[in-house]
Amino acid sequence: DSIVASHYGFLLNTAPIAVAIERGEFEKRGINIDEVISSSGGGTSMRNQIASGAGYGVVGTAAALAAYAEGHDIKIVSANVMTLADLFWVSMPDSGIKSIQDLRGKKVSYTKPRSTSETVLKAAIAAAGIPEGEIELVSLGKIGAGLAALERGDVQAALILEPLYSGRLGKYQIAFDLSNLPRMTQTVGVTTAEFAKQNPDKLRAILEARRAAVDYLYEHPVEAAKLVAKAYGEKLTEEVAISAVQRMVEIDYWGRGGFDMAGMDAMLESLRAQGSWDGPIDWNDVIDDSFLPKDLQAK
Amino acid sequence: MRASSTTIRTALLVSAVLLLEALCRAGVISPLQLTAPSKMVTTLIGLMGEAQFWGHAIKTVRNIFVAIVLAAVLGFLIGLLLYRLPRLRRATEPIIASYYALPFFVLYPLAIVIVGMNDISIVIMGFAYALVAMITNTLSGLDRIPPVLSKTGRSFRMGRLQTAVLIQLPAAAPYLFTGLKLVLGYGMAGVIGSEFILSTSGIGYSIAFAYEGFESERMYGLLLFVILMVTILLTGVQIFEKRSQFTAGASWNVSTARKITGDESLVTRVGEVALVVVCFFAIWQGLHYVVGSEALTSPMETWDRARTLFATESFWGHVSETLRALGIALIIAIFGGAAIGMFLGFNRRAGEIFAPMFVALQSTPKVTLYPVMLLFFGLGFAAKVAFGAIHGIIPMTLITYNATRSINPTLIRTAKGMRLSLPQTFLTIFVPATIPELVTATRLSFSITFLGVMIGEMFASVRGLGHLIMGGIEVNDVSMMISITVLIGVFAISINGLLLSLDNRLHRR
Amino acid sequence: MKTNPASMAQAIETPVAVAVKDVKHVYGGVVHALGPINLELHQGEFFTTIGPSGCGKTTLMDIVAGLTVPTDGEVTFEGNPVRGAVPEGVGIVFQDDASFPWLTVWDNIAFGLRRQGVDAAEIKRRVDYAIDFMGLKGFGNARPSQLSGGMRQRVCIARTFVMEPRLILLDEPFGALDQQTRFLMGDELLRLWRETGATVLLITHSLDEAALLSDRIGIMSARPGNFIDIVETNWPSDRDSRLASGEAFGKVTSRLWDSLRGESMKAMGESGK
Amino acid sequence: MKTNPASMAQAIETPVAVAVKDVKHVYGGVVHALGPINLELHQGEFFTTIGPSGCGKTTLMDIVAGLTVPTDGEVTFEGNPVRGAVPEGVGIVFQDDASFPWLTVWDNIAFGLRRQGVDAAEIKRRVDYAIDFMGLKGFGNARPSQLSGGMRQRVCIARTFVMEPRLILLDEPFGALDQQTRFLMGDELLRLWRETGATVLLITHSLDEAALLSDRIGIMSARPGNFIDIVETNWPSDRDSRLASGEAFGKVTSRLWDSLRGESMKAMGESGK
Ligand SMILES: Nc1ncnc2c1ncn2[C@@H]1O[C@H](COP(=O)(O)OP(=O)(O)OP(=O)(O)O)[C@@H](O)[C@H]1O
Ligand SMILES: Nc1ncnc2c1ncn2[C@@H]1O[C@H](COP(=O)(O)OP(=O)(O)OP(=O)(O)O)[C@@H](O)[C@H]1O
Ligand SMILES: [Mg+2]
Ligand SMILES: [Mg+2]
Repeated sequence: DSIVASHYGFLLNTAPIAVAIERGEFEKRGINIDEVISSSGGGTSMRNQIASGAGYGVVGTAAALAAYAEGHDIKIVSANVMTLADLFWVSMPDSGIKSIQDLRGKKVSYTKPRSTSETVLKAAIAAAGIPEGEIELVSLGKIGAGLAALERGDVQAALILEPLYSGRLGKYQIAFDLSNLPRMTQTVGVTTAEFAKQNPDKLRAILEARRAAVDYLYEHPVEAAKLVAKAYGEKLTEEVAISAVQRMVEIDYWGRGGFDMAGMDAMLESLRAQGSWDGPIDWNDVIDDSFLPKDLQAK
Repeated sequence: MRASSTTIRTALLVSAVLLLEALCRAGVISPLQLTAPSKMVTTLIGLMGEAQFWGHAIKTVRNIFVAIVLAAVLGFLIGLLLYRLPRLRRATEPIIASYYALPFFVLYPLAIVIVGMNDISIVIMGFAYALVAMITNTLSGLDRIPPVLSKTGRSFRMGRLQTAVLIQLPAAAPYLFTGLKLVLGYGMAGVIGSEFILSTSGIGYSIAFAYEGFESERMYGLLLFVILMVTILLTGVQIFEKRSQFTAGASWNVSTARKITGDESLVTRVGEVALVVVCFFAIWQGLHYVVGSEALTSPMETWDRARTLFATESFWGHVSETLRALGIALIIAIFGGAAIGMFLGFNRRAGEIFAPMFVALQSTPKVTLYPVMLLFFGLGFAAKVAFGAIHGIIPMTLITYNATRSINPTLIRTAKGMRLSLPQTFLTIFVPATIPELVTATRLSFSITFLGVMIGEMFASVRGLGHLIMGGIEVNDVSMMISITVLIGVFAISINGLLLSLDNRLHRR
Repeated sequence: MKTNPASMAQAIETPVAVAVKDVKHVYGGVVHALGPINLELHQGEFFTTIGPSGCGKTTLMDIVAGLTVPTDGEVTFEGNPVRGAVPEGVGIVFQDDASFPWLTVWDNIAFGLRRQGVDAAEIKRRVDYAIDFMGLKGFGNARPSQLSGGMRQRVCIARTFVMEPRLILLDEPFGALDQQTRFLMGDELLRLWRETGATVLLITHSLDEAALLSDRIGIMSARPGNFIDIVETNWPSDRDSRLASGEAFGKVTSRLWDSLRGESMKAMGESGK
Repeated sequence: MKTNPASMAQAIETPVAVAVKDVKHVYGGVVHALGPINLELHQGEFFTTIGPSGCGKTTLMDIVAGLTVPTDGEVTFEGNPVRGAVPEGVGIVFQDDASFPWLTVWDNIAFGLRRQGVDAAEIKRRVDYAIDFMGLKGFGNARPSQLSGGMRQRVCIARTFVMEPRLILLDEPFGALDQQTRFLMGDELLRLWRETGATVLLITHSLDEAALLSDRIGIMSARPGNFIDIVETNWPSDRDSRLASGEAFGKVTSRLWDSLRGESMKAMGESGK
């Protein structure tokens, strides 16, 4: 079987998958994961899941909703990251920019129009009471391009996330984070309706395994970080992994799978504000929490 | 009377489109994957009503235009310079030859830092992609100018500049036009591809956006727009070419000997290569000082990263995955291309009908094929092999086709005179006679196939070097991106160097 | 060594090798290139065709060889009709360099024999002899690119002669050579012809060459080609290029020149209009 | 029309146009291609060089033209040294097709005049005249690819002659043509030469052509080239190809042939070893 996991091997949103594999959680439950299909996130991950026929995929909430809207027969079966606390903007250490208010009249980068980064950046600015237009928003495509522009002085704050930040400790200072926003469900787990029908037990086992891995991450962050570094191999050093995982544990980054409907609504709301979604939604048709461990299902 | 090849070609294309339409309408192909052609047209018409669309389109067209004009002009001038300085040319030849194997998308952050965050960086990507096609074609054009024309220029007491403008330029024109067509294809691929992967505006971005946002109809409408744009631009160049009448005279059809610079001693050759290597590192270090580590890590930093990277076992897993995909794609591209090319060359009629299609494919930005590839090959290994093979098979086919067509007809008559059977003629005449060109084709096809595999891996893959680079771009692990790029570069240049020396040896005989 | 018919009188007594009957050729339904033409070549005869450029000489040769099927008329070789395939026993040397650049001189010469399945010892014997005979000794392992144009043409001639053809067709075989070398090559050709006793049909542009080598010379008109004159030389069969200093030679060339001058004028005038 | 010196005696009285003094050329420090050689061409003289392939004829011509700087020795044209640049007043026709495929016949012929800044009316007059004279009427708007090899060569000759050069260098100008057409082109060349009174240095492989056209014929040895014989013809200046039927012509060719035979044998033997 295979699993689609956006940014697997690069970012920490799919760290539970790595821990689960390393600790044999899948095998324990009779599932043989021979491939974790990573990708650059967004709609690509969702597309990849549909194209590969993988049973379970970890993708951005917005992408899952877009695929659903287009008519693809998918179900959201778990909530994976329910906080925005891993996203923050940094400035150069000597710039004196330490809050969102310091950015009035300055330039801030985000990745792509209609991406999560744009959505939340706008929401954060609005929540800080800064009128639209006072901060110039620049879309630079990739996080790396934003950081490069920051160093060059073309923007005064740029988006960063973990473990990139841990890998660059001391290089930048945090300009602002998103703690003034409500919790939103960033990342969800999806499956195709077909797979859900044919292999409900497998799906249950996968979700259980993931849950066990999340528990382990919270209980033994250092050991778990080492496992993540091992699974990500050449892409993540142990040192950085430990620092990053510890931060993530602090911000209660990984969800165990259960849904936070307020977080889903908040995400949908911001998508509406951005123009990526219109009309109502029938969550019951999109979400199926029946494959989650019993204690995580909605009553 | 038999129908003309153009008629047949058109009929074939039309029926292919109609077949597609029928399959879509009948539901054999799901609308979630491929949109019916008629729907593409209506979507595109709808799109054309949006102001936003034209904002993107104009931006892209302008970027393409600037990129190809710059690439054409500078490519010509650099080609001229290298022609005049044969030692520089020889030292840089392997680099130029393997240029197209390098995934230079990794240099995008570098471009941003150097020129700032604007369209110029996109233009630079298109320019960088197209430039070398112009350089190589300028060189082949200049190489093939009969020396007697330059002598004629001197006999009219013309200066260097006059000779360059009034004789060398028009005499090389047929090749320059070939170069221009390639520049067009590569320039578009570079601009649209960069927009697709990296940018935040333009048609390429719109396609990526629609792709990610699951707006299939919109995406196919935009793809149709790109195809129309390619067709219009290509036709434009072709009309210009016909008008200008810069076509070679009958006397030039005889292929002139390749210009091979004399055999210098091994010491000078090594010296030249060393000089190029030193320059390379000097420029690298210099750029690093200017732009900083987030855009370009220094050679030392990169080396440190490379050492740890190369020490991990899983890294070599990626390497072997890429090599395996490359190997299979190369086998398909080389043998498939050679077989198709020979068949088309052998069968005049089929050649007349299908060869122009390959020429057109050559200049289509293959990124546009990606969604279609996904449809046919799914995700992962098969898709990237297919992507590599599709890139490589086109030049292989075209060069083999031309080589087969230009086999000395006397040799074929000789075969008939010796009462050889068709298979005998094929094995004892056609194959050996085209081998030097087949090696050239293999060399070019190697680079392009490699690039195809890399791009395939960057889009959708689980493993492989392209996948690592893509991840590197995502999290800005510059030192890793650069280490892998350098590794790929060294590999591509070595293979190319080998093929090049084989190529030169075969062409010398 | 066989003696060749030295005069037309003798020639008539020997059997007919090639008969061209009312042959006419029109390319693509438009370009009337040749004929209708009639010609008989006798066994062991050395016949040369001259004529202005584009008059149809190569077309005629291709038809005799079976490489081109004529629009009208018929060709027979040793009594059997020739149509669309080169008959066994016919060897051709083309005007253009037809050596295979990817083979050594030795392999080039052995090429045809190998395709015919001649056994290795016999191939070796014949090829070694041909290399010797054609002055290519020491070049067996060389490739054509290492040879001069004249030597390459000798390779092609050798390649044809080792097959021991009974009819040899040569289309401007010395076109690439300078005139002096042509004369010397002509001597070698005569030597070969005497040794093998083959029938030869030679095409050339050079009046001197035609006059020197042939038993009979057919002069063709401008397109559509047809014989306007056939000149007999009555040379002895053991002739060579020293003939050129003699008086008889001057007479033959004068006659050829007179016959051709008018035709050439016509052809020039046509292309100059 | 100017009368040309018909004999060597006369030639000596006319001034020297080209002087080649102890010229020697070695390519790349290795291939000794030519000389040391000495030669004087008199104004209005028609001088032809023949010699085996590769003997250095083209090298000599390139040196006289100023296209190649000799390793040793000196060349003067009208008393001024020639070094590394083509002097004004020298016109060259190359052996290879040198027509510009991207220009029409008319523009090809006008090319040199335009570079010299001759005024438009004069260009038109001269080019139209040349087109007429060279039998290219009606082809002014054609491109070289639409012409036969012979016509293309006529374009190149016209392009050189419209410049009214005082010294004309021709390297195998008729190499691409058949022998009959060569004779006719030779007649045209003689006509042009008579009209312009230019000095001509012609290179050819054809003994007949050399014998027919020239006041003097220099026969070169095999490489490194040097004159082994210089033959005077004493032809009248209003000669044409009808000369070829005469007896005197035979004598000249015989002498040329004898001189060359030995050299050719040498060259052949060399390449045949
Ligand atoms: N495949 C063809 N299609 C149409 N016309 C042709 C073809 N081949 C030859 N011709 C024409 O037929 C005529 C005779 O051609 P051919 O090659 O037999 O002449 P030739 O006497 O051999 O000339 P040359 O002395 O130049 O070799 C020429 O006018 C030529 O242009
Ligand atoms: N650029 C060069 N480098 C080295 N050798 C050369 C070069 N050009 C000519 N040669 C050699 O110099 C000799 C004389 O050459 P050249 O071209 O002058 O001969 P040619 O008499 O004109 O011959 P042909 O009759 O075949 O035209 C030849 O042996 C040739 O191989
Ligand atoms: Mg012919
Ligand atoms: Mg020469």
